Amino acid sequence: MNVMDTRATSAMLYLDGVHVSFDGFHAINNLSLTLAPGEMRAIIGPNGAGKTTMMDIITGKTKPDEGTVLFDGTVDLTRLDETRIAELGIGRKFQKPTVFESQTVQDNLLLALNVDHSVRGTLFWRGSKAESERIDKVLETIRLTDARNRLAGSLSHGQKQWLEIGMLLAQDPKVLLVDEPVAGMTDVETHLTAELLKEINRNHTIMVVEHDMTFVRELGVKVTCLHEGSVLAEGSIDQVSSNERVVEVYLGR
Amino acid sequence: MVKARGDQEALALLTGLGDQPPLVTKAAASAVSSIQSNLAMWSMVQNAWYGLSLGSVLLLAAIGLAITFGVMGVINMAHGEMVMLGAYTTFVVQEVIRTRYPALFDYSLLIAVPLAFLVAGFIGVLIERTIIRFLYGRPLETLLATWGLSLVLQQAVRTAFGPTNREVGNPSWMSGAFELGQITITYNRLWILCFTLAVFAILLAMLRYTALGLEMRAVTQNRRMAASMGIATSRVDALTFGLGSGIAGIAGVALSQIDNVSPNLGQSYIIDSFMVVVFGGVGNLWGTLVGAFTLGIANKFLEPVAGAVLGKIAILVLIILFIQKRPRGLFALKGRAVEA
Amino acid sequence: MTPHILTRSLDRAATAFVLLVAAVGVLIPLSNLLLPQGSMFQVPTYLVALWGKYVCYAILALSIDLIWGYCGILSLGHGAFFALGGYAMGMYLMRQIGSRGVYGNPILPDFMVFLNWDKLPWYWYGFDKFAFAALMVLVVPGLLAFCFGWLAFRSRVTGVYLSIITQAMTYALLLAFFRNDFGFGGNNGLTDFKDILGFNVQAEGTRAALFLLSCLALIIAFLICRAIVSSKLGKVLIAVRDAESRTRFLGYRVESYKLFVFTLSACMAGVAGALYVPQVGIINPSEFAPANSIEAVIWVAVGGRGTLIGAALGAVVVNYAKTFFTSGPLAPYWLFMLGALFILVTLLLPKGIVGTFNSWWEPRRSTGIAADEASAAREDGISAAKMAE
Amino acid sequence: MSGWSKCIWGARAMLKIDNINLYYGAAQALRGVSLTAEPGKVTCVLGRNGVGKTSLLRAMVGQYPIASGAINFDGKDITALKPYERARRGIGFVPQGREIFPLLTVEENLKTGFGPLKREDRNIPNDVFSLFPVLETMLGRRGGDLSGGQQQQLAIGRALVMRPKLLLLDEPTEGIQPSIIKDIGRAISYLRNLGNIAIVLVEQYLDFACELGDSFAVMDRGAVKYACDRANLDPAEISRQMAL
Repeated sequence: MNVMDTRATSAMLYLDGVHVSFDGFHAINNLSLTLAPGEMRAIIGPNGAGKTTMMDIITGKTKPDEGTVLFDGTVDLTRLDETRIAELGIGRKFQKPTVFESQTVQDNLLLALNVDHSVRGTLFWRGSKAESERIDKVLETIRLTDARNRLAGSLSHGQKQWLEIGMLLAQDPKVLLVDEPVAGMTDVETHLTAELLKEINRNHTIMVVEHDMTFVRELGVKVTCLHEGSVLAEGSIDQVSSNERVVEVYLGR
Repeated sequence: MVKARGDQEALALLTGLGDQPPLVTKAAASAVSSIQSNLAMWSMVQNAWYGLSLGSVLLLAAIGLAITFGVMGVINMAHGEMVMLGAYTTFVVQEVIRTRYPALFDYSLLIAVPLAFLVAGFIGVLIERTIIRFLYGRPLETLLATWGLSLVLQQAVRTAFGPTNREVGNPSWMSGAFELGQITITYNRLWILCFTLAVFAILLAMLRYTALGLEMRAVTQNRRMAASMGIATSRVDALTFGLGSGIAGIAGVALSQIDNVSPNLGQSYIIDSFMVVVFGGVGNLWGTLVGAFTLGIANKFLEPVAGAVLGKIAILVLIILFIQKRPRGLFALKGRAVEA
Repeated sequence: MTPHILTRSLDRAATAFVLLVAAVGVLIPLSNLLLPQGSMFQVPTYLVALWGKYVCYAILALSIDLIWGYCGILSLGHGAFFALGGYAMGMYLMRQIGSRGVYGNPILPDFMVFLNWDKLPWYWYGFDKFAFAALMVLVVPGLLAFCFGWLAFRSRVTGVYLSIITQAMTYALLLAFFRNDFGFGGNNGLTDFKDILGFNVQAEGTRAALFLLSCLALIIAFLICRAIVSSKLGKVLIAVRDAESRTRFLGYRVESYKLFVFTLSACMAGVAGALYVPQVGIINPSEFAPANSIEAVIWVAVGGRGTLIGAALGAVVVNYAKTFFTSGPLAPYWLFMLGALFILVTLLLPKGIVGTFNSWWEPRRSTGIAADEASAAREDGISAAKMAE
Repeated sequence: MSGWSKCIWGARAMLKIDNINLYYGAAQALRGVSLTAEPGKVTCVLGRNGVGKTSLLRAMVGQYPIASGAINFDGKDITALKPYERARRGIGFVPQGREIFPLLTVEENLKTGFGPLKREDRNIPNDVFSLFPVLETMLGRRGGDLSGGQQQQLAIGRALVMRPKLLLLDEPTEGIQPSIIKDIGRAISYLRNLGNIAIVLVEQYLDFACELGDSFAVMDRGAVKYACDRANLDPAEISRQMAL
């Protein structure tokens, strides 16, 4: 077994040589990235660098033209659809908070719980104590206990972001993909979100895309900067933010 | 010698020869087979012609929809009624000419075409301003509202002109037929084919070379940015919808020459039109062209095998299956330009 | 079904609805049969049949609301499932005529004799047995819906595309059933029924029983729908309606959910059709007309999509109006009114009667202004979603 | 006449934004922002991603309705005007991400700016091609097929075709190679030096902004939190304000 293989099999997420193009435009260009189990990784990069497309590929929404995408070292994600990938344990928070607006906060979490998702299972479902305890716990974590019976559509922007993170917690996936969790949040909310993600990271692998450098700095994790569909720089926040090219294309001089 | 005639009669003659010397029988047999392959060839040509003719009718009915549905994304269930209004415009024009200026009868269609465009186009603009503009982005609601509208329009025409078929005459240059080899080509079908292609070409040129065409394309590609370039998007929407409806009106003029002019005229085309646009690929005029002729020809080649109605059913089923495979149609636009 | 589903699904409004339908189902036939003719409270037989028809339409409306209101699937071909159920029942009724037909053939229905058919086509076998026919009432529409849905939902045909192909489906069936050699009576359809289960279909008692049965079927259909929408399955359906892709990313197999409700809904429509046929005495291909299916959708829109009671109510209200206007001097204007109804409901009353009533009533009923806030915020949410890139 | 109409003229006009608030649903994107832009001057709006810079521009062009406050342009209140009416009064917009019409050719993209013009002025100003020669060589190409840098030049050229009195540029250097950034910088200073056009430049790229700007506003969390003009410009202070 060569080095490459061990790297692939020991990784939680392993992307190698991934290409995607839309109508001649290379959205992802020879992208290679590995995420170790239990790691939290911050992804930065200018708009259009391919951050969201990369998440689309990992979650099965977009199929790459070529390249390898492995989960847990063995599962080839390019062959699976969104549902199957979610079942395997990859959860995703979207850039624009996407919650079920016409249902209550509590029901949003209930839908996200990783219990029986079959038609029959949901038809004959009756709430168990364990389930409601888990929902209570998540509600507490995301500070929405008092809002549990409100419609998700009536929450503030920041609360929706948290609810979506809460849904990820309820889903309890092995890997969390979190797209711009603090966009539109106040300073205090941003800080709390960083704390929350660090807390979650204790027993989950996380990939977080964010522009807010203060937030990224606060997370204090390894940073990858994408540019034009491939990795431009990787390392600690200080290494990356002092990289010539990163400064040029992203941080600004 | 008989072989050279090569038609159905000759075939009957040869197969009916009965007891003849072996040589003659053999010659006759070879003649028969050659005539048969000849006939098969001609029947192919005939079917292809029928297919082209049907395709041109489908294209004519669908071309306006390619604008309103394909370009604007409006599900206009009243599209068929715009066609119907065009046909009734032709009827009214002919009535006026018959009673007042009988000598002009041969020009009736030339007069009816611009009038039908204006009538249907005006009603289209009216519909867009009063109903559709409140429903952008809610396709299912648009569908229901325009369906209601189609009922109203049908009933209005029924009230005004009566429920029965109205007589629309063919001008002399639209009547009759000529022979081409073994097949008969009627003038009205030929003219409709030419007319359809002309409408298609004019529409394409209009979209490509006029200022309004440019504005329409800009609005459909990026409405928000188009507004920021000073394009009055709501005016363009109304005119685009009017254009699509006007073209449906023109289609009505042509269809009045081959179909019964009744309040239900539009109903019989609406499903076919949607099928053509969806099959060809939404948002692509060339797709609509290819879709219409493909469906027309496929239909006419299926007909002899399966019968007219079963042929049509088979086509519907095939399209339903096709949409499953390629939900965006034959010539789907791809990539970021479309997703954006 | 386990009782907890039943108890969960019966809130106050639902209980009231069930009791109302039950009361109507009992009282109308009783008044028809027991009170003397001409009495003020006696319901004439023709009205029993008419209201029986409305009840069948209400079941059809429920079936459409289940998929459209709760799962966002707008079927413009649900009339096809209704008609298929009707044909299954019609075939049973034809076989019951026996040798009493015009041509007196004990096996072949009249139209087959007329077309010089010498034996019964294979697909007519078994329809002389009520149990078999009743089974087919469920199986035929269900199977068609299952196959159709399996193809469509798996390849993610959604929105208007799905609506257009469901319409094409019913249109294709319309063309097929018009054909004489298809073996279902062609243009004329199936009619001249005599008996159902040995009772004369024309008899007052039979009509009353059919009415009662229709009400019972409505109640059962309503309870099934209630059970579904108030279970966790119902929450998943609404999730699919509001954010299909998000639901997928949570690990739900969206196509299975759609397929389940679509098939169930088709079976319900089939039952509605089967009850409809003996009460109106005829089934013909025009039931497959796309216009019928679209009209049924507007019943739901008028009553309030996403509210089951609204759907049933909408069917009755619109059809009552139809009967009222088409039988009076206003008959020529009925289509104007129906058309205007389509337009005005979509433009001005998008929530329908019951939906509008609910959103007007609920804030007043619940304490505080939470619901008002919620509905305002929901609208905000929609505009924000539109604006967000 | 044609010589006159084939250049960019603009006309002196001033933009005044007064205490505007903007919400996306429940999220407040702008909190009491005020700003002015004068002809012949470049007003820079600086700040990190997501602080409301783009929302501010979109509020100016009318794409997002503001909840309160007023926008005054050329002496008139335009708060209630639709986006296309604002464009017709002379607001040219170069949006973030360029928003080129992907299926239109370069020439057609430029021509979409003809709408507000009188018939005799419907031509592409020579200045557009002298500022961005690459556009002239690519007139027949589809906008969507151009590289990012070329698209950015096209987006600016397209706005100039309208002969704007006010030019709004949203991060014109984002994701663009340095050589083209220089071209764009030259173009902006050329336009400023015409003296008639007011320019609002939204940027993250501080050096670029400092080089061109006449006045500066730093935004954070939807509000202007620091402002200065060229006379008392201190790049280090702006940088500090941006990073906080």
